[in-house]
Amino acid sequence: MTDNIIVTQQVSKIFGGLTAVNKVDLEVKRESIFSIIGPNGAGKTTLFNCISGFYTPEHGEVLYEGESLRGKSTDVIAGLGISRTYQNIRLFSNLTTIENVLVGQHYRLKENWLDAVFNTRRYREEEKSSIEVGVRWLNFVGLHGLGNTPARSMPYGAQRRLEIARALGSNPKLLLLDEPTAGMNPQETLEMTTLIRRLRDEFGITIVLIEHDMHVVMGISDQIAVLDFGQKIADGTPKEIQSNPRVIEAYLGPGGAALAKKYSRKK
Amino acid sequence: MTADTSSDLRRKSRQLIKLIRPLLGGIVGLFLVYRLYIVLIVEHPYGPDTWTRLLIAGLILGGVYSLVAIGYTLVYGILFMINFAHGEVMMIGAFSGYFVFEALNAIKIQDSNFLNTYAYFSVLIAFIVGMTVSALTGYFLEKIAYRPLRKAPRLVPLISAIGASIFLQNAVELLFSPQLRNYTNPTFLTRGAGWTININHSNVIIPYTGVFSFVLSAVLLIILYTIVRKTRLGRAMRAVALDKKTAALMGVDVDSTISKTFILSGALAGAAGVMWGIHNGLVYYYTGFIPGIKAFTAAVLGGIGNLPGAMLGGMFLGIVESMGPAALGIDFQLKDVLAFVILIVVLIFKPSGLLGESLAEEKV
Amino acid sequence: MNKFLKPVFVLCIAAFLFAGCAPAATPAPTAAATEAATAAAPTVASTTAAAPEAVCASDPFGCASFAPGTTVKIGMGAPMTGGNASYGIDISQGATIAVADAGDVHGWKFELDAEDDQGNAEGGAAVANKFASDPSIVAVAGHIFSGATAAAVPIYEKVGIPMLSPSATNPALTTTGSKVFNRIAFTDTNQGSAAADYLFNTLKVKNLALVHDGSDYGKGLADIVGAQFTKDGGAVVVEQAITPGETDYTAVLSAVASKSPDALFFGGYTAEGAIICNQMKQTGLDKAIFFGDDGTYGADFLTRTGANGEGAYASIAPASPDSAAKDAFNTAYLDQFGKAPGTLSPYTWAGYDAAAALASVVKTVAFVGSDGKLYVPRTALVTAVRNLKGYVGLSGTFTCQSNGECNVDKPQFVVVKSGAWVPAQQ
Amino acid sequence: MKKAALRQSFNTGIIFGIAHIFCVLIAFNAMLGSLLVKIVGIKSSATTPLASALIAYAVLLGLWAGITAARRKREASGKERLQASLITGFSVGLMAALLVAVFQVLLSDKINPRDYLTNLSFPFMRACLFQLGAFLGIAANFLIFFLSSFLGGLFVFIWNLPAVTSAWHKAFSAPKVWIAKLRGETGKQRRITNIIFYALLFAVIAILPIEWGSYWNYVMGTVGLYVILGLGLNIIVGLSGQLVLGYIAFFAIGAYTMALLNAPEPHNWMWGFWPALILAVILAALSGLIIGLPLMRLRGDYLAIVTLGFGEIIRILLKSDVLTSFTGGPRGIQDIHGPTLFGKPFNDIDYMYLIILAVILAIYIYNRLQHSRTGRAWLAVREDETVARATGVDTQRYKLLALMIGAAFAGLAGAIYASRNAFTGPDEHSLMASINVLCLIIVGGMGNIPGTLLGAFALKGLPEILREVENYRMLVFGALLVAMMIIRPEGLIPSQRPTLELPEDSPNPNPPDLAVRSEAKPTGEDPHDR
Repeated sequence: MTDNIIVTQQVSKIFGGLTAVNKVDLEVKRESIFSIIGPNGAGKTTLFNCISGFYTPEHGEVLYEGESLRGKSTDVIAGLGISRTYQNIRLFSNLTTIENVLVGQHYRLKENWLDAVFNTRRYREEEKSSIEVGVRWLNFVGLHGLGNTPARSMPYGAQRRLEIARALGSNPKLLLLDEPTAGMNPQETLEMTTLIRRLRDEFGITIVLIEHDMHVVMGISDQIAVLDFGQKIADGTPKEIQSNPRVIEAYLGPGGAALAKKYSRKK
Repeated sequence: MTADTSSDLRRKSRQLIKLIRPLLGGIVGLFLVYRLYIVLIVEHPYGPDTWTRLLIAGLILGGVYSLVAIGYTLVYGILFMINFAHGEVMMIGAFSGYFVFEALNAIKIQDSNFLNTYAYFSVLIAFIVGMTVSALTGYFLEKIAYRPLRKAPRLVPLISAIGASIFLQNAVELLFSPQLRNYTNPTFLTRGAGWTININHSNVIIPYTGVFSFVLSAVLLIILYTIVRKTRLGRAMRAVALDKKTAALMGVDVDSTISKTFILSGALAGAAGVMWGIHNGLVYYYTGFIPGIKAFTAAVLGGIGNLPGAMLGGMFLGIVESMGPAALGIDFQLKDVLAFVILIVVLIFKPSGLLGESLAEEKV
Repeated sequence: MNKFLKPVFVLCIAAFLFAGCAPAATPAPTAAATEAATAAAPTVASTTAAAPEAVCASDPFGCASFAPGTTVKIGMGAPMTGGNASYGIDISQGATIAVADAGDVHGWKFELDAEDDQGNAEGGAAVANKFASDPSIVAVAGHIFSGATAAAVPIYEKVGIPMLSPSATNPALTTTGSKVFNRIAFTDTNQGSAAADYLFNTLKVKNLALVHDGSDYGKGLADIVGAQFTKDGGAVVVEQAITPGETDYTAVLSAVASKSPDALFFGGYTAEGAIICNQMKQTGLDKAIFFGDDGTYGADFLTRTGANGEGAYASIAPASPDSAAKDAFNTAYLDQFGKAPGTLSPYTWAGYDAAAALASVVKTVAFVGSDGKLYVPRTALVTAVRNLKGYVGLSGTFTCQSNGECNVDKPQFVVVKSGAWVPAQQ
Repeated sequence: MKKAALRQSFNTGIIFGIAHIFCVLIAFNAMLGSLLVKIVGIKSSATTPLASALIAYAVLLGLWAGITAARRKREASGKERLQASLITGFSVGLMAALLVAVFQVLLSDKINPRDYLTNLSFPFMRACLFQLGAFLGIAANFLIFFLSSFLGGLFVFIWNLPAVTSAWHKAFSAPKVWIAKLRGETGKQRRITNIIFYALLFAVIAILPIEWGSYWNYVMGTVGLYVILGLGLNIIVGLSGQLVLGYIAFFAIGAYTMALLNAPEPHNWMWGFWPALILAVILAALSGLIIGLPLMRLRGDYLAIVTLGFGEIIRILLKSDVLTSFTGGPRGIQDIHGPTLFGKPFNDIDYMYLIILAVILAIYIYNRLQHSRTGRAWLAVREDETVARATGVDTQRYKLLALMIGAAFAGLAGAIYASRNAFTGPDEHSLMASINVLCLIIVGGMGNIPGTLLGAFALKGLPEILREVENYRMLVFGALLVAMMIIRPEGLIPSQRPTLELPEDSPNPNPPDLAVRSEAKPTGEDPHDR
């Protein structure tokens, strides 16, 4: 049992000519919050897709709890305890919020269609318990009493939170958040960051998130990796990253370092 | 049972599924090859003359299929809906052509009649009228039955199309009676007549009507292709196909583009209908149904939404239907079975048709 | 919701049992039981009760009774919509004229009730049930397609409505020992074997190609021909089936041609027959004889084939091809429906005959009761139809056998000479 | 009156005029008219339509035109409405007059168009002129349409008088309130009323088959079978979102299993009804599995066409010469022996109850599944397959399951169908049948039970009711289908998700502790466990 929950070794993903992810090594500590940052098109989401099994990388391995995920299909990987959210929200929009969370719990439950038909004890118990769990998760992400509203008819921020609740449904050990605070106002952003922290502190869920909002990233991350043109150009603690010239260059272009210094001195 | 054993089972079942697809495809493929070997090498029951005849029949059929299939593909490419009434549009075209010929045949000129004195001209008229009427049908079909359903769930327009198809069929039946009409061709297109070539001591006839319709369909397909690839309308169509909202923002009039698409596909169906009538010489209210289904199959076979795909699919289907049963030595009654089996096998290995969709929906 | 389904479930089982027992309790024979259960026709029930006539009381199916001013209905189940509509419409039109010609029975007029059965079993059974529960239907001229007929027969059996089908040729129909089903359709067995003999002996055909349209009619005929022909000593070199409704059979014909047969027997109807006859020339079958059946006979074949049709054979029932009655009918049909009979289907005359024959039989059994109503005893009618003898119609002379075959004469063969059907040399 | 509005109402008239011409050319006017006068009690002769009938039809169409024209704009003054109806009436009348004028020409020149337009016999054309001769006939046509359209306008005008509308609203809203009261406010009362409602409903269902005679037993039996089919297809299309066009193939498999096992021809294995029924269901499910396995990768319309192909393959094979010896070929299989009840064979009433039972079973299963983990997994697959897989749903497995269960439903329906008709043949199972079932579920409202019931009745019951309109029924049916889709794209009864009973929200949202999750694990062995 290593203390790294997920490790990527030299992972590369190539679309036609372009190499979206190029020999990326990551080591994510158990129960840590790990941020992946980088300019648009740096291959962050592609990396997520490689981890959660949408893509199989051309080269390299993704090790989860020390064992390779190669050849495992997406749902199995989800079953192993990796769940994720999406950059552009993808809920089951015609289902109610509670149903979304129940689908999230799918893998965890045992009941099959015959149970349902014969209304067995297992069916009744699982329905009851799963609904309880679902409601608690909804409350946890702050969607009190919205259980029976259709997902599509909810405000943007609420949909993001619902997506997280759905992801939590399967009691994940690792949670991949793709831009959780995108398009949120400062207030919502703050709530989201506290939420993420609580996830780690109260349930010991390891969190890997893609984020553009530097305040959020610097605020909550233990570890940060920076991708640029599919390559990892740096990783380390927020401090190291902030002072890493390559990163600043990647973000602000050549000669950005000086600006950054000025900026940090002001702060 | 514990979770991991069950997940083991699931992995096994998944492997099974993974394995079964190529297995099934392989079996069918092997069978086809085996039959081919038996028939062509061992028995070889048919001489070259027969093969030529079969090929000719296949090409002609394929030409018509392609034309109709293009109609499906055009509409599908833009609206992602199966225009089920397309076959009926073709049938209406065939009927208009029939009426034109009847009318011209009735006009007396000295000892002959208009149809035969100005044969080429009358054929031209027939095609113009047929294509116009079909185009109009397509236009109004879209305006009445499909446009109100732009925003509706995907299956709703399909049902509307089915309703329209039933309606059109019965309307034509009630108007013109269920009688089977036979085309009166001008003499230079007499059915059955044609160039004769002698292949191992038996005359193989290449019918004029067949050559005519084949050439015509080829020409029309080329014209259409240039329209879609080169012209402004074509660009608009492709834009709408890719993304209606954006296209509209870019100043493309989506509605009119869609209407024009329907007009185009209708016109093609009309031409196909008239050709069908001239070559096979028989039209009635049910004429459109079978070619419609076949053409739809052809469109999917080639990769629906993909113009060259539709052409290829049409040709392929036509040839399979005419030569396939002979080549595999099975009953001609089973040609449709053969066609569909091949379709299934193709789709097993290339899930989006021979040439693939040109406008695939978003994947991951 | 699902909370309530369970009690409902139980309730329904209870209902089912209760209902299941109900008919079982009544000691009456099945037919009567159904009669009672279907509550068919309060009128029937009332007449059987109220009618003074012993006949109706003794008749297990009772009588159909008609108050003055009502009409005696003859039903017809036919495909009026869908791909085979032309047959249904044509035959029912023929029957309409027949009913009009039939005049009246003791002052009651006849009426044709033609219903759409779409030619399939589902529709056939639907129409049959409709007729069965309509007390004013005394007999059914139909059904048209064998599928619909097969599904309809058992239903008429239960209520004692006699059938006389103009065109359901499926041999199996008369082998199930049905009392009500009869047909004036030309029996495949005789036609087929006769055609085979004619091909072999008279036309001196040695190698025969069989092509049929995959319908029960066409295939049945082709099989019989094939069997008889081989028994005669000829060789069936190739047997192929086509897909009906298409218009290009050159491929299959080319395959047939490669076996170079002397003649091609086609089992099927005019539409496909004409196309095949046309396309034989261009597919290397120009030397082979086209030999059709009674389904391909008719004026329409000539117009469709034109010059290609020369020398094509067909077999018909030995009717006087053009009698005065037939001419009268033809003119009547033409000016009422605007088409020459035989254009929509070859069975126009058969349709007329079926309805007319039934009407004539009804006349023999119907009687006016003391209460001024017209009574038609059903069982009597069933037996009377089965005993039909020497009825001269437009499409033949009909005498029903014990199994319900009413048209078993040897067929007569006709050939196209200079654009007209003429009797072929025997 | 504004020019645009004027043109608009004129065009409305033209459209109705075209509709009118079409109706006349297919002699729909005669049929509809004779129906109308039949209601009044005038019997019309079969051959030539009565003038009265045609007038009735004309008035109806005119009224409709006038009403449509007048109702075009929401906020329009009464005057405008009347004007609109007048103008529309004028243009419709014009078209009608032109048509009959043409008829008059044909009549006077003795030109017979029947070879092409089969309905235009001389007597018919004279009837269209109301037997009034040239001038009067044309004038009459114009006037009837003009006046009746104006009448329609007047009707709308009166309708929109504030007094009338308010009165109507009062009258209309009253029963709603009343029903609401009856259903009761609290959940408990509702439940009770529901129970009573269902009890009544099923009491009626239990009585009806004995009451309404063999014909309606048959028709409603067919409807019932199509309900089962609809539910089955709903599992596939409505829940798991796979478009399957060859669904009737599974029906065919069920029917043929029953037929082959219980008919003297061609095999004379006499298994008896119940074993055959069970085998039919199993075989259908298996065939679903077999066709499904290789095709689970296919999306939307590709699956549609492939399954369509599958359906056609089954049908053609059933009637082909190759299998004739086994399946009876094109002749189909007749004289199928049905089940017996206390030693006597089933009659139509017994079958009706059997079907009712089967329907209730189907509804029950469907309902259980719909609200279970399985059902939710299906819905997830329908909504977004990729995400569903990423949330741990084995999508291929569930798509297959849906296909199998749906196929099993079809097998059940098919077996009962074949046994009830005592006959089945290959042409029963044509493409149109599959399409009918698809229409059924979409017309009714996809993915919900009441919708399916309603749809089945609409699709199978309606044509029987439409028998009145004879040869026009398929025409009317097609038109209705289009109209229905345009008016209610979501189907007659749009389906919405159930409201689950959720435990009360605790004031301080405490996270789910592990204890709850361990409870979720089932205790003891379960035979159904995978």
